[in-house]
Amino acid sequence: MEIIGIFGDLDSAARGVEGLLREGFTEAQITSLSSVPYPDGVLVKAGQRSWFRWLTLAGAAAGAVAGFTLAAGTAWLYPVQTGDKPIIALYPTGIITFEVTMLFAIIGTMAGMFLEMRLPPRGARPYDPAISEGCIGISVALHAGGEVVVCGEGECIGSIASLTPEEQRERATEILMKAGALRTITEQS
Amino acid sequence: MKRRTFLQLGGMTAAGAALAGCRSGNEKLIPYLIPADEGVTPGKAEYYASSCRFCPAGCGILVRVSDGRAKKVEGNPAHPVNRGKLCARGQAILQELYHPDRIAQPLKRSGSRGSGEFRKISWDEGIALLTEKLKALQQEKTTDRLALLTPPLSGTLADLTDRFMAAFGSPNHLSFELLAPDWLRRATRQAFGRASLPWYDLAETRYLLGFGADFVEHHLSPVQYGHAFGRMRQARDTVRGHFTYVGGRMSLTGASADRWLPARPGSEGTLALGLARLILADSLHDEQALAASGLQREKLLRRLAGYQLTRVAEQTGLPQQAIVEVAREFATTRPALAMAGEAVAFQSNGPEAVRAVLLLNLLAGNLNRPGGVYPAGGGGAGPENSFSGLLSLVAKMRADRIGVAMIQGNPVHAIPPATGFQEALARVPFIVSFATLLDDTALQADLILPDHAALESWGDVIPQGSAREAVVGLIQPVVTPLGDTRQIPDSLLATAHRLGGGMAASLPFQSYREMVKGAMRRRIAPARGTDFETAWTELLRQGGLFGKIGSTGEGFRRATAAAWPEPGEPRFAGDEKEYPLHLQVFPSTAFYDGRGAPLPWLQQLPDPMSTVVWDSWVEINPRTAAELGISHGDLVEVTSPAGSLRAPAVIYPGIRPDMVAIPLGQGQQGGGRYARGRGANPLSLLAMIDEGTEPRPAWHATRVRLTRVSEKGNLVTAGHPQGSYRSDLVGI
Amino acid sequence: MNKWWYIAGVAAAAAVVAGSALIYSLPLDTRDRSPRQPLAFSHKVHAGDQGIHCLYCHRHAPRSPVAGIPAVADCRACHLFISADRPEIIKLMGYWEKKEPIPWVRVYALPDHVYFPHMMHIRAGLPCSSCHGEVATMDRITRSVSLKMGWCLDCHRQHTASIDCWTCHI
Amino acid sequence: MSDTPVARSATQLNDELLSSLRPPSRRWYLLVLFLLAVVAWGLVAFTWQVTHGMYVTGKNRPVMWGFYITGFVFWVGLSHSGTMVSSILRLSRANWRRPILRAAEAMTVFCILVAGLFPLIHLGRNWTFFYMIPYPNQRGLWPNFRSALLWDMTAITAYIIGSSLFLYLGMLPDLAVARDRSGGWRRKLYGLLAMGWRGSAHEWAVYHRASTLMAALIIPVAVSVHSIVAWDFAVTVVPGWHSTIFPPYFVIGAILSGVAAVITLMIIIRRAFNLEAYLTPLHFDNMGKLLLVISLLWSYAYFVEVQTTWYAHEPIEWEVFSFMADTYTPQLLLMLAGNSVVPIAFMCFRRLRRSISVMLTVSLLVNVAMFIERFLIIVPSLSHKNMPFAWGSYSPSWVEISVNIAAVAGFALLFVLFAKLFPIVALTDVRELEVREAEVPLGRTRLPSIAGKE
Amino acid sequence: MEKMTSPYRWGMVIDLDRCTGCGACVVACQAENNVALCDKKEISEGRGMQWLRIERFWAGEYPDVRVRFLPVLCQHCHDAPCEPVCPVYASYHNPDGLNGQVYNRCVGTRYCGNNCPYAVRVFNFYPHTWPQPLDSQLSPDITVRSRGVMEKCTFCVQRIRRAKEEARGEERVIRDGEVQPACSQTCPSEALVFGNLADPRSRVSRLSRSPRRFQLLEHLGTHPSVYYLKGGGREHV
Repeated sequence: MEIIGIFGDLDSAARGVEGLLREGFTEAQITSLSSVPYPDGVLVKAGQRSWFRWLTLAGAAAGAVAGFTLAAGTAWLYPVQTGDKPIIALYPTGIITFEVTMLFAIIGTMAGMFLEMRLPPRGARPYDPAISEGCIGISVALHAGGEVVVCGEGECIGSIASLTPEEQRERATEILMKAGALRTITEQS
Repeated sequence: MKRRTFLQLGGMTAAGAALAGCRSGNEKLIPYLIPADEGVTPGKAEYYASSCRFCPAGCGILVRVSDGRAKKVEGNPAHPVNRGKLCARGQAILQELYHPDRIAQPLKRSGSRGSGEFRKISWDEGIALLTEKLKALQQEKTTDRLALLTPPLSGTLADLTDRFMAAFGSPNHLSFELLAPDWLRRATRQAFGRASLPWYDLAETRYLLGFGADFVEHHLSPVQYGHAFGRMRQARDTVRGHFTYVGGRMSLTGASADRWLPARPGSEGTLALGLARLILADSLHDEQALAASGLQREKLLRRLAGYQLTRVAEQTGLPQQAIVEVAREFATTRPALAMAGEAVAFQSNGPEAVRAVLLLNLLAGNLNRPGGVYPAGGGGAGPENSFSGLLSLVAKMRADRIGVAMIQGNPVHAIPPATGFQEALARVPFIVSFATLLDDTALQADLILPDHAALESWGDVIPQGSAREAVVGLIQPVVTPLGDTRQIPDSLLATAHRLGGGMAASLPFQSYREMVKGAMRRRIAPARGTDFETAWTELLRQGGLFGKIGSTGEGFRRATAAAWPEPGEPRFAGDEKEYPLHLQVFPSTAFYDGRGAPLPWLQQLPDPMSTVVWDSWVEINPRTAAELGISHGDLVEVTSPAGSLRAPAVIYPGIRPDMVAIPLGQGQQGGGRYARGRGANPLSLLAMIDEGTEPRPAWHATRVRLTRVSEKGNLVTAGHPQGSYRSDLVGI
Repeated sequence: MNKWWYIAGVAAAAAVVAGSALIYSLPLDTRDRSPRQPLAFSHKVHAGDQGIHCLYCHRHAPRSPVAGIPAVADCRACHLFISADRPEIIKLMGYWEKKEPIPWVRVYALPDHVYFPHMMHIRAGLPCSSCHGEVATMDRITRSVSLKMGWCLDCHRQHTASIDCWTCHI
Repeated sequence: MSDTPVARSATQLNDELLSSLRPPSRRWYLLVLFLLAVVAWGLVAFTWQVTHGMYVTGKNRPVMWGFYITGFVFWVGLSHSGTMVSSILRLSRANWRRPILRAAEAMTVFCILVAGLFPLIHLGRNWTFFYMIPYPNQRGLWPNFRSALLWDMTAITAYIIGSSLFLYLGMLPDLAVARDRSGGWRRKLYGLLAMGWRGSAHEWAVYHRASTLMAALIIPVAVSVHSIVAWDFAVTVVPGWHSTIFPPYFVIGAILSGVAAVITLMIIIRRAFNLEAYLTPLHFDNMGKLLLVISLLWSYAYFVEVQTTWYAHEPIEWEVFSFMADTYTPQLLLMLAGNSVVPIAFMCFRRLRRSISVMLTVSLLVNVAMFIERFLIIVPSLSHKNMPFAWGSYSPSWVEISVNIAAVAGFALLFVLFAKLFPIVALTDVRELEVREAEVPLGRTRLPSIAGKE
Repeated sequence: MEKMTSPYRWGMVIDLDRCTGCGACVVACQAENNVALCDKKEISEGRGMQWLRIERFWAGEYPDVRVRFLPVLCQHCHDAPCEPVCPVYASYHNPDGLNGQVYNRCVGTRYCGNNCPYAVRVFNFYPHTWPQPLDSQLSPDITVRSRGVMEKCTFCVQRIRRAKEEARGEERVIRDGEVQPACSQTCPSEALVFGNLADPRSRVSRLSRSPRRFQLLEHLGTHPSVYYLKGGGREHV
């Protein structure tokens, strides 16, 4: 269950985030939605570590293999002599290998990026077109709730965790509205 | 156009060709109706030996035949004349056979002469028509009003025509050809006492001194001499034969020379005698050869007193130095050889000049010696001045004393109008042509009895001045005739039989083939009396009768009676002021005297010297061109006392500044789609010069004037005009 | 909504498959593999039942690039006596009377740019059936092989025959 | 909607920058129709060539390549604009790049698409082009990867895909915005392409890393593509072609024409979508500087090329150059003026750099000159190859000219359609800039509200 | 493909001292290889189809003019520049050391034509036809090239193939002089000599060792199979 507060300006949005944190929500639960990127920390702290570049590397590796196989393999399967050049010639093979490597690396990057962004999403997610108009959304991923203490992502949710999602939602809404949210949207579920 | 369709079995591939397109669906597979004869395998080529009759050289050919079609003409390795080699023209006779515009059946003129309107008729009608005309002559007891024009004939055909004319009772058989070597035959007789063409042992000579003898293009026997030239150059380990060429225009032959002496036109004879004098003066001559022929050095020197170096140099326009060098080289290199060619012979002083050149051979003592001059085998006697024959025939025709003219070849195009031949011919009431294409002569004809192509014909040729030993080449059909045509002798036979009486009696042959066979039987009767049929098949297989038969042992010696050569001042038609330039018309490699022009292969063969294709051209020295403001490819007008023509200009460094040259052969009104209306015929420029005693064919004695018309010469050369001067870039 | 997406996807996939099949088989061969012949000549009867050897009729094969098909006269020679009353034979004789050849429909046609010398293949001891199939069992000749270059190459590779391009293409 | 300043300006920006997506005007339709007509004419010319044979072109022996390959090299060159400009500037964090990114990247894609057509157009048997594609087939033979043409094919394929993805990547957030502000089929389309982008902090973080990486990846591809095009000539033994400096020389030339093209484009877009506020003289000033630098580089390369030949004076090599200089003097002069003299002379002056009209003239001149340069590289060398007897000459036929013109029209058409369909100005980038430059009071001064790194 | 396992390396020696430039070889080649007939326009556009040309060079000024003839045909380079540039292997190297051209494979990039320093490759710019019955002359052994493909001298490979077939039948190798291309077969002065360079005793091998030998554009390192023998200079006896 997710709740989004739509803010008209940066400051109120920031206030909202602080409110939430004070209440006991964790950074991990909170993220900002905006149509322009804000440097990390202006609103929330997104994790610095990202893994999709490994896919670039994987793509490159695959491409290298594919490219080499294409060039060298073809020449080897159809060994037609031309102009005293070796059947599997170094430079041409290298060139083809390079091109295909780069191609696959690029594709890998794109794929990796979307994977890490978890796009396209499964099912509809709460959203507000106003965000495109410069509004800022603060989204809280509510916790299943019910327990006394829940730990994850290094830090622990305190008392909030014991509340039911419904109560959590009310708290969050309250905080966000108090911070100056224009409105809040809740995932219909 | 598919090639595999030709591989389809047997004759009916046309159907296959039509069906087999890239369009889908299965093509047809047409079998023979009856199986092919033994030995013939569909899809495998056979070779048939025959002879080339394109020019008098009479090379032996092998024709590659596949599925009933002639595919390729190659030289016959067994043939002593060309030894398996063949010239460009010989290769191209295939296109004579398969020419798209060939006359497929007899034609009778339906329009006015020259209109080209004819009506197809049957052979019966054709022969009937001819016989009727001839009968008329017989009834009027004016059989001498029949004229027969042919190129020089040899072998059985000559025999047949002689009998025909004799039996009919007409003396008017003219065998004339622009390039016929009559002049040489005569000069040889006068100089060396034997009525025979000379045979030069080029291969073995070490120094060749050519006076306008263009043996690479056409002189006597191009292939035979081309082959010999190659051997003269490089066949011997240590010796490389040297070649000096004398002539105002560097011909294709001259291009292969080591030294070029651009002597003023008409001065070649003087040069020859000048050389002779130098040789004798330094007594570098062959003494006993001189003695043997009953001459003394002093006498000769006295006779040659008029030819001091200074005068010769002045007349020929050559540097003295060069003359002296050549004289020394010629005399000190043994064996050395001097050849005279058309460029010399067709001057006003031609005959004397030629004899003067032959005299050099005598001084060099190379008569009947290896690397020297021998009498050519076979050939034997022949016309020595058919030109005068031509003129007298023209006179007769003018006087309406010719009623029927039967013409082989294309004289209307290949005889200079200045002789008056064309308009005289126009007065002849009935003209029969045997042309295979609607050539200029056929266009004038009233009746056309189309000849076979060479590759469809029977016959035999005795090569003229092509070999030392006598050779009889056989011509046999290699494919079934394409159209409803007949070869000339068969037409004549048919006519004779139809005329009946004495004619039929004198020519009692069913077919020309039978006649040829009979002649061959007589020839080899002394050799082997055994079973002739097998011998005959053998002869057909090898392409003729080769070997020493008929070649006599006796060689040349000086004819004591011979008049001493005194080449006087050359005379030229046209005033030097008005017509400052000498004109030389030359037979190009491709067209010979014009009979090559209808064949596309020869049309698009770049002329080796000018690299021009599909056209005729005017060769001009760069300096002259610059003076007249003419540049490469401009359209120029050449005017002579006799006429004028227009052709594109070719800047030609290898020609005297006071000369221009134009190739023969183009400028035909007929001759099929490839020749028609292409280029210009330089013969129309030639003027006659009356040389008191007797007429001589002085084709190089005309002066001309040159004017630039426009830059639109539409000249096409295979070679890049500037690139042709950049041999440095390819390092040769 | 989603349904349509699936349909589109399937269609696209099908198109891709079809397309690749197409380009795989390029250039297309539209020739009829078993055309109806002007005469219902049966190889089964001649080569099969009668056991006549191929080269008896296609007699140029050992010597020439083309195997050759018998001339009408050849057919006639035998059938003057053998089952001269059959309708097809009468048709055959009809051709002979009209002096026109039989317009057989070509089954094994190689493109124009391929040189196939029968003699070389016979010299190599290849049975006719390896290219022409079990002719002896066919009433009407049916082409049983693709005659595509790949097919030729495979066989040449197997028999270590030359796979120089110019062996077949000039 | 709230009344905070950021929000308002954001909406304004959206309205202005997405103005190009508004329903097309009659003038737009007329333009498209005109372009379609030209393209159609090109198709007619091409069909004529296919049905008649290569003789309808001006080619011959020895000049077997002509205007088609000239066009090919030229367009490949142009295609360097986007990638180079956008990625170089992206990596160098030049903020003024932002408004032109999209146009440049789109241009890349369309140029390379157009370029890719030429090698196929110039085939003697276009219908057998599939012989050149490596795929399982019944012929039992695959193409020859030792041929530079196969390198071309691979490289161009890679570049087409790469640059398209690059373009798409750049558009992703804008697509989201477009999605949120549009309805009907457009909404569907943008929604599909935006992939449910919400602009969460996480998405942004990943997105930035990805863009930077892509920029880094696409540059070597671009360089390799034009190097390979250069190798088409450099690996031969044709005098005037066989030169080691060709790849860098070509790449520089490519960037030169690319930059010029981007400038032209900027001017056009500026007028077309009246973005005067976002494409300010400052931008042209910067582009001018870039142009100056590249033009200097090009002049250097050309000088090296010619002077080495002149000094070595290898006969045939020099023959080619002198032939070129003699026969194509006006073209040569125009080429030198357009690629070297004029850009260098003009781009030195700030005032000229900031004058739109000057920039337009210069940029157009550069590209004309660049086309000539390609021509002068290809044709004279072939005309005067090693065998002087077989020298020749070449002049393009109406078919070749038509096809080349149609290529220009085709490119323009693609671009016009793209501009109507997608945000042609990099919306988000511009707005990001606005946000960063929004200032806050601090004591007696004002500071950028956000001092973080990009 | 078997790389150079063949007992043959076909080559030619052209003796420029023998060559008279008569043009017999040109016509012979055209007749043998179904080379198209080109009208004047075609040739004027530089689109003539002849596989073998005789280059004529003028040198010097009147009266010291010299003409040099240079028959140029495909040099069948061992290290042929035309081969590797072909994207589809239409131009390739054959085991006998011949420079092959496969017409039906050719897509017509004309890259080989550009990269042939000898400019001996001709391209079918025009669709060529032979008016009947001229087409009867077409040889069934060679493809009639369609428009849009490159073609060139093959050393009359159809003849070589025929000779090979015969030799194979008799289990022997081809004898020296047994097979000749049309050009050298017809050359009156025997300036063109063809044979097997792999056989050191063949005539062509012996000639190719002559001190007069040189190769065309040797500096390009194409290693042609055609050797030229220097023509006689102006030297006198």
